[in-house]
Amino acid sequence: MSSFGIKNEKLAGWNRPPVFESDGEGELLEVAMGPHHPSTHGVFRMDVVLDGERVIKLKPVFGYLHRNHEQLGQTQSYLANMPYTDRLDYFCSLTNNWAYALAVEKLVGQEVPERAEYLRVILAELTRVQNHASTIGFLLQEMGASGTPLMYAFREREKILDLFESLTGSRMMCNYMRFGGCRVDASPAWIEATRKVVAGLPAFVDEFERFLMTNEILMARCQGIGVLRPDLAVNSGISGPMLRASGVNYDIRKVDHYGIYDRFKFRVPLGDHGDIYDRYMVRMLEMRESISILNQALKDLPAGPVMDPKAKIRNFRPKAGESYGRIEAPKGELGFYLISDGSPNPYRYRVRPPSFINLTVLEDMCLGSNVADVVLIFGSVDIVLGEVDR
Amino acid sequence: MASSPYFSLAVLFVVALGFGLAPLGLAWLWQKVFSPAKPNEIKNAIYECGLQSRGDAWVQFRSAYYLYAIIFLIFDVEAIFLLPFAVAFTGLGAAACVSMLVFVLLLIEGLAWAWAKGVLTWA
Amino acid sequence: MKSVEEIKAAIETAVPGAAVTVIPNPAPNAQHSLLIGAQHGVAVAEFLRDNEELALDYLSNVTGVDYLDKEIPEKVKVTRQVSKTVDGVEQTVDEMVEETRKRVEPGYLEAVYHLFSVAKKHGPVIIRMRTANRTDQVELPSLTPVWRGAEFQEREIFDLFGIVFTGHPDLRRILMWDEFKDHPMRRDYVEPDDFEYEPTAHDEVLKRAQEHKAKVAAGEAVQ
Amino acid sequence: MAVDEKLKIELGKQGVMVTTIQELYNWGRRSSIWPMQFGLACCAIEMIATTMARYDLARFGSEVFRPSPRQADLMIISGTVTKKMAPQVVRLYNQMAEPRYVIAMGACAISGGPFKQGYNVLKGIDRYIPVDVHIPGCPPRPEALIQAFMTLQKKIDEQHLTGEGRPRHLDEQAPGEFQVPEFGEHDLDPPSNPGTWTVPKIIQ
Repeated sequence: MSSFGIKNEKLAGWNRPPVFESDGEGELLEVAMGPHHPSTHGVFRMDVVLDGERVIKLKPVFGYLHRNHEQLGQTQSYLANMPYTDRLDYFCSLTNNWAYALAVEKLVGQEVPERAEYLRVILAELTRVQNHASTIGFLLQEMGASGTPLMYAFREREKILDLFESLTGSRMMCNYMRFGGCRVDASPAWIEATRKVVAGLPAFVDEFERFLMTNEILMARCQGIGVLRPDLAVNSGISGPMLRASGVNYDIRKVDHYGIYDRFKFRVPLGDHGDIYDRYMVRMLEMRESISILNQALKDLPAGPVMDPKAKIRNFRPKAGESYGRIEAPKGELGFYLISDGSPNPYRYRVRPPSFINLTVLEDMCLGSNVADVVLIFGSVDIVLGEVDR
Repeated sequence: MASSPYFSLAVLFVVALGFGLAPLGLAWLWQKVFSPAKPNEIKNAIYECGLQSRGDAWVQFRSAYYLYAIIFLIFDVEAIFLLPFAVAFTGLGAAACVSMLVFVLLLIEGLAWAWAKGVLTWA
Repeated sequence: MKSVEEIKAAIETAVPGAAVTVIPNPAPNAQHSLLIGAQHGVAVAEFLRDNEELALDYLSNVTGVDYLDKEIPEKVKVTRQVSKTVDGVEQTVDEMVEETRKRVEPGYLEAVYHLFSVAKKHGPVIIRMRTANRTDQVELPSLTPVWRGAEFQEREIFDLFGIVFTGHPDLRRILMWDEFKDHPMRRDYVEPDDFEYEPTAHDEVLKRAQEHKAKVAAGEAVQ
Repeated sequence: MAVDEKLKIELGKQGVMVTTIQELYNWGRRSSIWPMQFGLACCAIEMIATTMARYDLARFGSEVFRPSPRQADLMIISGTVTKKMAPQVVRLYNQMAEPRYVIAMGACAISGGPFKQGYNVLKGIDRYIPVDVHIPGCPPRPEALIQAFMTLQKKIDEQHLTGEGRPRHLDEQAPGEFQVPEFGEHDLDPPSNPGTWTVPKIIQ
């Protein structure tokens, strides 16, 4: 069952990759960087055709972690799906919750109290910091710095996970947001602990940057490799740090004006080459922006209810209709498309996975580069298999 | 016999060898006596990321890799000979120097040819 | 951003003969959608992408939806020979009788596209395309040549729902293994029978567990 | 012929170490179990967090995560085993060197977990390969994974070299090969390995 059979060779125009012609000197080696591979962030498979070290053709194969998230979503009630959204992108469970809650709130026109909006922004930005730190840690791990940068990143991540655990009860699977607010209020002690952690984050980002930014191995291995043109990125539906690294100014927090992001002053970092080094830098700068948002949000966090009293929890039956809600998740545009027919279960429950769609251009970036660079390019795309295969 | 100057060296050598081989021998004996060998077809199959491996790995590589190996020879072998040459340089006579230089320059000439041919600039 | 009706008018002027109808969305977020006829799908898509006013160059989401066949009871006036004794004489006379007849409305598979504009930064324009029915005519034009973002998502819809996208450069199964038969996300997909233990089983899971127990008792299934 | 404890302690006081080959053999094997780098889903992130500085799996001699099955002694199945991934998991288990152990980490690996009703999810990996330690949780905390390591070490400690309590790799009759399932039309071809999986009896 060779998976290279492209039946329809008539590829459409410029937006399909030119198949890289090898100069026919040596034989091609067909190998699978398969489901069990140290560099594939889980069970992702790339069928690679190599001419010596150079990649001639690369076909991603999905489905090894297809856990039927959407089918299960359609057999359960709206509220029962909330803990399942934690397991979509298992690095950022709170942004998944927020995206799902936003979609359902759009479906029924539900209001969210002030304090809940602030808590959502604080938790989402904390999630973004720990996700970007882990991504850079894994990227360096694949570059050969085995363990050390990852240790620094996970040290910060543990502090943030402690905050999540003390607030929501679980480190990774928070299941914290409800339609119309949040499940439990944040105690003053928790706010104080958050301030202390956020106060320590700039020192961590400085330390991380001092080690990595001018490291010549990193610059040699990352600059100019895996370049993604902005027009191809937009046409392929790429979103998140990968899109902004190619120079396209598109951040859903600024475009959709969802939540209360308009009240905070933050900039959107853009890259101009679209290579791995730009993606790394965009993530670093986004961490700094998140820290500034956190400081602003923690400064004027209002008192008040965390859950809209009129919100219906028991026997939640939205009227017929559909809604598409999306947010700027750390990996890109995470959207939920719900079609309801008045029953307690959604008729159609669809997740718009940023990691899955960002892999559309993996072959374009990897053609012609060495195998070792394929590992890096794949790491810089930053995918999580729970979201890719759903 | 015990008085020859190298005897202690021989004893040390034997002890070192024994120290290395004894555990291996014990492990081999242990494996023979206690744990039965259970080879089977799946266990001996080629490991390719959990899949059944397709195709063959004995492909004919590009010629650039063979040149790459030969040039490595220049740097590697020459470096080994340069070391003692540099150390003993002062005590050597003219003839020894000339013969050593012949060896070194011959290899440098090989490197110059490869450089001129552009083999070093990777595709 | 233009309203759905304006976009509909713009499409009809730009692509003559394109069947465009507005599907209202009763939910308060008012994300109405446009149902596009399958023949002119690619032409409409290219218009939406290249038009300066709309500039919908970013395809965010492609979703497959499965609508089952629906039986619609209908009151039908039927003339029927009814034997009736008219003033003592036995004769058959046709008479208007009202009866409800089940009219089966064919279900369809639907592909929903959410389009955004990165250039103009404006919100979702939703277009939908429907297949004729769920069994044999399941072709839809693929929009991958217009937006490459649709490539994997259309392959996923082909894999899980069975819509065949014509013009897709690489239409293969993406999530299930290649030897898998039929399409698991369809409403009428029945999973293979398997040992089922659910401590607090309810509705379908309970039904499936009891069926399995009956099968084991009847000796068909081995577990 | 167990060594009687009192004599052992007395000799220990005099600085004389007394042990049996079995204790030495088990101590050697349990103190450096090298797990295979085999992350499937969310539990893999908790496994990585366990190896990081805070929870530090290195205290149990297991911080070396070997990517290839040839050099690994332990396979931690951390995450949901889907039906598309099951043949690869069983083939990897077969390709591991013989004294090999399996930790089924998380509810998904034990019984399919929250995704049990999915059409592509295997209801527990013990249908195809023998599992030594089960860790409940979704995902189990890093401490639970460390407790699983201690359980596994205790289990290795109690193994005898000959006779009844022998581990699988010292026992001729114990099967060395576990059948790799094929891809069927809707399900894997043998839905479960007859040798290793029996229907659990539910005691009401």
